Amino acid sequence: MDKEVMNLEIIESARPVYAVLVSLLAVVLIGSSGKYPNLRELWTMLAALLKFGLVVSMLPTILAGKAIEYHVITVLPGLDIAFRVDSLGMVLALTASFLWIITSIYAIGYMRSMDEHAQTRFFMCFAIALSAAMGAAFSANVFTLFVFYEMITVSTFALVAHEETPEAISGARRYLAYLLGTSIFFFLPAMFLTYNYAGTLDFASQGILAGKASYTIISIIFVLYIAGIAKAGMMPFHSWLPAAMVAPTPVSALLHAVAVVKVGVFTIIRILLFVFGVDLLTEIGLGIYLAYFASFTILAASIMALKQDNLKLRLAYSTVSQLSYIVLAVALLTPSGITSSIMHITIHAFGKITLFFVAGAIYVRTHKKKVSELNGIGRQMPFTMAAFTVGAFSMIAVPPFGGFISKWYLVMGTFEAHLLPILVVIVASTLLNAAYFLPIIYAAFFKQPESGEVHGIEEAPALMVVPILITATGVLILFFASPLLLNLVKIAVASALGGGY
Amino acid sequence: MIELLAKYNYWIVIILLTTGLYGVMARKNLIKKIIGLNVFQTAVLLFYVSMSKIEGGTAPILLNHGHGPQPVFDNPLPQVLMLTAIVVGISTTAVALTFVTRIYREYGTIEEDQILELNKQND
Amino acid sequence: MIKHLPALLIVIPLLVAIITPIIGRLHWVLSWYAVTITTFISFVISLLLLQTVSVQGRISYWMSGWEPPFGIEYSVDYLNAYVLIIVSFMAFAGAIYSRKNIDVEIEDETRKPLFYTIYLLFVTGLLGMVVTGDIFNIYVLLEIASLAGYALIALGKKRQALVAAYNYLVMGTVGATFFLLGVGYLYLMTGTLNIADLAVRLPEFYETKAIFTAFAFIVVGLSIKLAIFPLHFWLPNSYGYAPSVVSAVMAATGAKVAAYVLIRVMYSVFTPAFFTHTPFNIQYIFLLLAVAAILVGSIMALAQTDIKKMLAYSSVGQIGYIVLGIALMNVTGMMGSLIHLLNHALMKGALFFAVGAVVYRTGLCSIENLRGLGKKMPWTMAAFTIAALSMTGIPLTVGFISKWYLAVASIESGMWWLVPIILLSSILTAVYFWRILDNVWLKPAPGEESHEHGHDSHQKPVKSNDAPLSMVIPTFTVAVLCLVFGLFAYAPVSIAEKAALILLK
Amino acid sequence: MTDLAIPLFLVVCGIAVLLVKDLMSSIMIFSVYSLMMAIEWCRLNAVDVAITEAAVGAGISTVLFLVILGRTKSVDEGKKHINLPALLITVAVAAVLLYGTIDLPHLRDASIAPNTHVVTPYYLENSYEQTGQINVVAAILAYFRGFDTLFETTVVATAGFSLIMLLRAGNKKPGALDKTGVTAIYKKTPASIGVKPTATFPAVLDQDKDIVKRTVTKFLIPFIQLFGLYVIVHGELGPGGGFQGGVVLGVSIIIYSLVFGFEEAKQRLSVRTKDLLVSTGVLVYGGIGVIALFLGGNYLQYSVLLPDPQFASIVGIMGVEIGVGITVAAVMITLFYETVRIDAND
Repeated sequence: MDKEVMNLEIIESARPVYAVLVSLLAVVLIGSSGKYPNLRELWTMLAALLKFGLVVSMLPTILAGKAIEYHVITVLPGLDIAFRVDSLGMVLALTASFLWIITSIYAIGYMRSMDEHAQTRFFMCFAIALSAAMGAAFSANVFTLFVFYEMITVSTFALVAHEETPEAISGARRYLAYLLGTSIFFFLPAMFLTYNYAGTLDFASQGILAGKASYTIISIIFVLYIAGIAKAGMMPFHSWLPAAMVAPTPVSALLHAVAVVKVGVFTIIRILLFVFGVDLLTEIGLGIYLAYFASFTILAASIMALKQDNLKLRLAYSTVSQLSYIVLAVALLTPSGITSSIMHITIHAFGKITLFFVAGAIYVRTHKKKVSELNGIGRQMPFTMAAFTVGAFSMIAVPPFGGFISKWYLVMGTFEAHLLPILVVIVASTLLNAAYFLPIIYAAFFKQPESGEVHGIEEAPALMVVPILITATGVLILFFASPLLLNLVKIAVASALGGGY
Repeated sequence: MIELLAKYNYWIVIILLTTGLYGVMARKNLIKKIIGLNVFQTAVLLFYVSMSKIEGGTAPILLNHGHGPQPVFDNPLPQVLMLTAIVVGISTTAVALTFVTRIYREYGTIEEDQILELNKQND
Repeated sequence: MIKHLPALLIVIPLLVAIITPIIGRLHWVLSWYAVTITTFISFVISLLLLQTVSVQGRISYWMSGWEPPFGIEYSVDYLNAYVLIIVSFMAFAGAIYSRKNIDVEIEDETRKPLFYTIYLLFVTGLLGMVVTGDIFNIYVLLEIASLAGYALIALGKKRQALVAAYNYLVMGTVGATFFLLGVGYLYLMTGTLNIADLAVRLPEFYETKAIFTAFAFIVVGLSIKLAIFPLHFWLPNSYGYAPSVVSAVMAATGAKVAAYVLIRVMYSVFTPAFFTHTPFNIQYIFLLLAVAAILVGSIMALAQTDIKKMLAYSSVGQIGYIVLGIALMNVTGMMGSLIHLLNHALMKGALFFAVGAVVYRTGLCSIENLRGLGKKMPWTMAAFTIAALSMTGIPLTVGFISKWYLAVASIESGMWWLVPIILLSSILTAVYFWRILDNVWLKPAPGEESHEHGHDSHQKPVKSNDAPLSMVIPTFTVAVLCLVFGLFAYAPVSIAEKAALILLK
Repeated sequence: MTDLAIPLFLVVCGIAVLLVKDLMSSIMIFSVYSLMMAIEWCRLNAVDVAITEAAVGAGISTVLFLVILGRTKSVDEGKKHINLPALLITVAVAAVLLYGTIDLPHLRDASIAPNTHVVTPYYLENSYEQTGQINVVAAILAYFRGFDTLFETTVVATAGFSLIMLLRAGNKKPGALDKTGVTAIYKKTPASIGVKPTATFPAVLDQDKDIVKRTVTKFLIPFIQLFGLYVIVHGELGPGGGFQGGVVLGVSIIIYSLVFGFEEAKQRLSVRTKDLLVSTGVLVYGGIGVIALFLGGNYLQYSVLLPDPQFASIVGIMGVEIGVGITVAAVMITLFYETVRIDAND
């Protein structure tokens, strides 16, 4: 399908390139001012603000129904590095770049409180990862997307291994083996086959594979893609995510709740909608299989989350399960399903980052990692735990928190797709969500601390608490101001469905 | 039979070549291998030189400074090529024997089996 | 003088090589200067040749002024110019690199000028093989490069180097003699030695058994030089025990030139039409050998504990890729092969350079000993990492480009079964490099295990003690080129495409 | 009858060489083999090749083999059981060769391609006109395919350089080897598998005290050298040339040092000078080519050297033959000097 069909006005602009480059430039500056921590952090903050500003500056154009394109270089005929900003990419870019600002503040507080080593390397890799996330969001074709996808893996690898303890290193090993391994052995061949059959790798609104290959071949490509995008955390390639929890909490928060995993599901959405196309997938019926597959991950991961005593691990399994919501939603291939899927990228990001921030704050203040140790912590850290409650409720999808919106659309999607078994899955998993979050909240506020230690209010440093409150507020705003986000998402859905929505 | 005789030198070349090749591969003494290599190479030289000969031809040296009628000459080009090949051959042999000397100095033997044995002990 | 470039390309290094031992008597460093400058000049000439070819097409230079086929012709088209650039550039990088490297690998001062002489003779031979248009001249130049190569390998510090050099000499001479024998058959049937003339006169004899025999011997002879599986036995020990700079330059240039000659013979002396006349399907034999080489090379590389030997076995596998592209007999495949000539030269060059730097600092090259080197030699190890990633075929590195083309070509030829094999070998490559990278970056240096892990050990960071700049710069440059040509692949690809089109016209 | 007998004898020698257990006998048989080969080539009218083979195969290689043998040991200890893989490969090679020979043209046939295709007739017609040579072999060698010969000389020089590099211990102190662990290993290991280093070959180091030998040698050497020079420059007229002449010149020095001892020979021709000569020969050859370049010709195009192209060619060819001769002689001497030097160092 041609771009003309999308009825989008195309604007040539290098702004997406700047949005990617700004943090790469910051990498150089951060690296060269390693001896002056304040200057170094200034660069991070400046880059984060500038990046967000650049992304926002493109928002009006996108909301006006236009797209921004920029061609950087042709590596080989048919393999280009090119950018194309559309509403779907915009959702991810806005979320990631905004949360980078917040996380940067938090990270400064966290790293300094913990007196971490190699902070310069930490902030450098962080900036690279963000660049790559922007690049992925704005990719105009599978190849560019793949390149940035790999770039994220490699740059975050160093962050996961940050502590350099044997545990961190073995976690990092598994991280790399899963992410790099699957992408090379499945994603890359899938891309190769796509190129071979479709003759192009450019995303197009109704996909590029329709009519180009037999159903068998398309199914094979489909399976390769799904297996290759391990960042989406689908079972059986999910275990890198819990393993990555050895990283410092800001990493877990931004990367393993937002940038890395969201790029994973974003890639799946991109590929499903713009490489295969809704019609083709519906025709072959591949969406349903994926939906059931994702359902399994949702339930299994929720059950595993129940068993975790380590707070970050519990959050990690929760993430695995929530990511599959996004995959499930898009796999329904209905307007509401896709809406839910895209919205959940942002909504889950805010919720989950809040939860991770809280986990980090607790660790900084009390050095406690386990759920079973959190009795009465709500009295010691009331603001923090209030924010935790907000995040948890959003996960469970209780109104008036953001999570309700996306789950609402998901439920509508299942009706549209006439898949009632999926509805059962959603209900069951909501109950499971409640089962692993509510006890924490209950214990934090209503149980007595062990061994009768009594604390006054002892919050984490302000540099950490403020970001927590901001993101928690964000969760609320996303509920009340959901139409704003919805406007953007609708454009994406429209382009995916060929304007029929 | 005529066919066989007309290609007599080819058969000789083949026999020498294969003999040399077998020697190179099968003999374990480093010097013996080089001798085999020489036999192998000279077989190819013989092949070339054999093709330079023409029935009734004479050595390619012009009469009367190239003026007037000339006899049938043998083909000089293969001979030239083989001059080069011989020189290359002796150079190779010299370098090979240098290696053998050094190997003997380092290992105290020029039997391939023993050298392999020694290498194994080292590793 | 532009007219004489093809001659100057060979004559300058030849004469400088001959003078080198004389000027080296004053001080050995002078010979280093001579060789470095000369290889650079050769590199410049190669670039000029490419430029000239792009302006006026194929260049033909008549040695001694005799018109071909009477005299020896030197001819340059896109293919020659492309290979020349690879060879001369890697020789130049190797020359810079060698200055410090041979301090530890060839300690003896009096040997150094001769090392440079022979190094330059080696390069001369290779350049000559690429640029000559006369098949017998190829044989003579092949022997120069080979003899020089044997001597260079024998310089290795361990005594196994001598045995390796000896075995290589024996196999190499058998190979060269096979080549000579094949040329004899060709000459006997056609009466000419000029490649262009042969190409004209051969087709009428395609049906004959003699020509098939000629082809068989030439190809087998070259396969020995190229170390195509199963004729690769000489290679692992030779690369493994030679001085590092020699391994690097040989892996980066020697095998490439052998591959070039194979391509020339198969597609310029013979033509694709010949392969329909052969008694059995040569293409399948090549493909099977290529696949076997790719797999066996990768698997054997996995089994090695010595990093140089591991790289050597990896070369066996990579040569398989080159052969694979040649054997596919379509333009895309040929492009894949030609691009891989450049790419493998860069990758393997960088890897061997990096290993040489490690040997320079630590004196050891077992994989075990690489532990914790990431901190001690960050630049060297960064270069190694880039090249290693490239070997596995990550996008934006050169390794990706060649594998991509080979995969596309396999599908084009209807040989889809080759794609999983390429993929499988990528997996194996990733595994055997992972072992090293894991040691380099993630494991503590030997002797530091006793320290407490985590924060304490970071208070006193390991002092970085990288190799000298004259080694790090070439290493890193070559590694960065792996990235540059991975991103700006268009330049080599367009040359390779033109060359491939000429070959398969 | 010799048509059949000599080749047959070659085969017998070739096989015997590899079967004989005693290396000395093997080398001697090989020497005979080379001589027979030379005779066969002479019979085939390839006189230049025959002379070279006689000088190289029967002469230089035999001496070289013997010297090396003296420095190592003289019995092939390997067991003579049949090596099956080697046999299979050999049979395969033989099969391909036989297959290829089926439709090869008959030998001695004037109508085969090498004789009829333009190349060889061109040489025969133009040899004198263009190059002033009546020996067509010399014309092709030094001029038509002069570039090959330049590299042929380079191959010889490469071998010479390699020898010097690998054999000359240089100023390395004896202890230095031990530090690298190389010599130390050598000293330990041979005994462990029951190998005893045999005695080396000291004879060449000392002067021969026999007055007759000394006088005869002193008298003969100028003649040998003169003959060598003659062979070098005579190539234009008849068989011979730089290579063969160079070998003769080299041999004269070798004989000298065999009789008068290495030390005295070194005083006549120092090692440094000889090293220089290895380079000089190639330089002369390559230099003539460069001069041709500057005079507006192609590389090695001798006809531009002087106003009269034919005479210029004769001069050019003579020049390059001298170059070849110098390098070859120097390398021959190198072979001898360097192998002797190791003995001195041992």
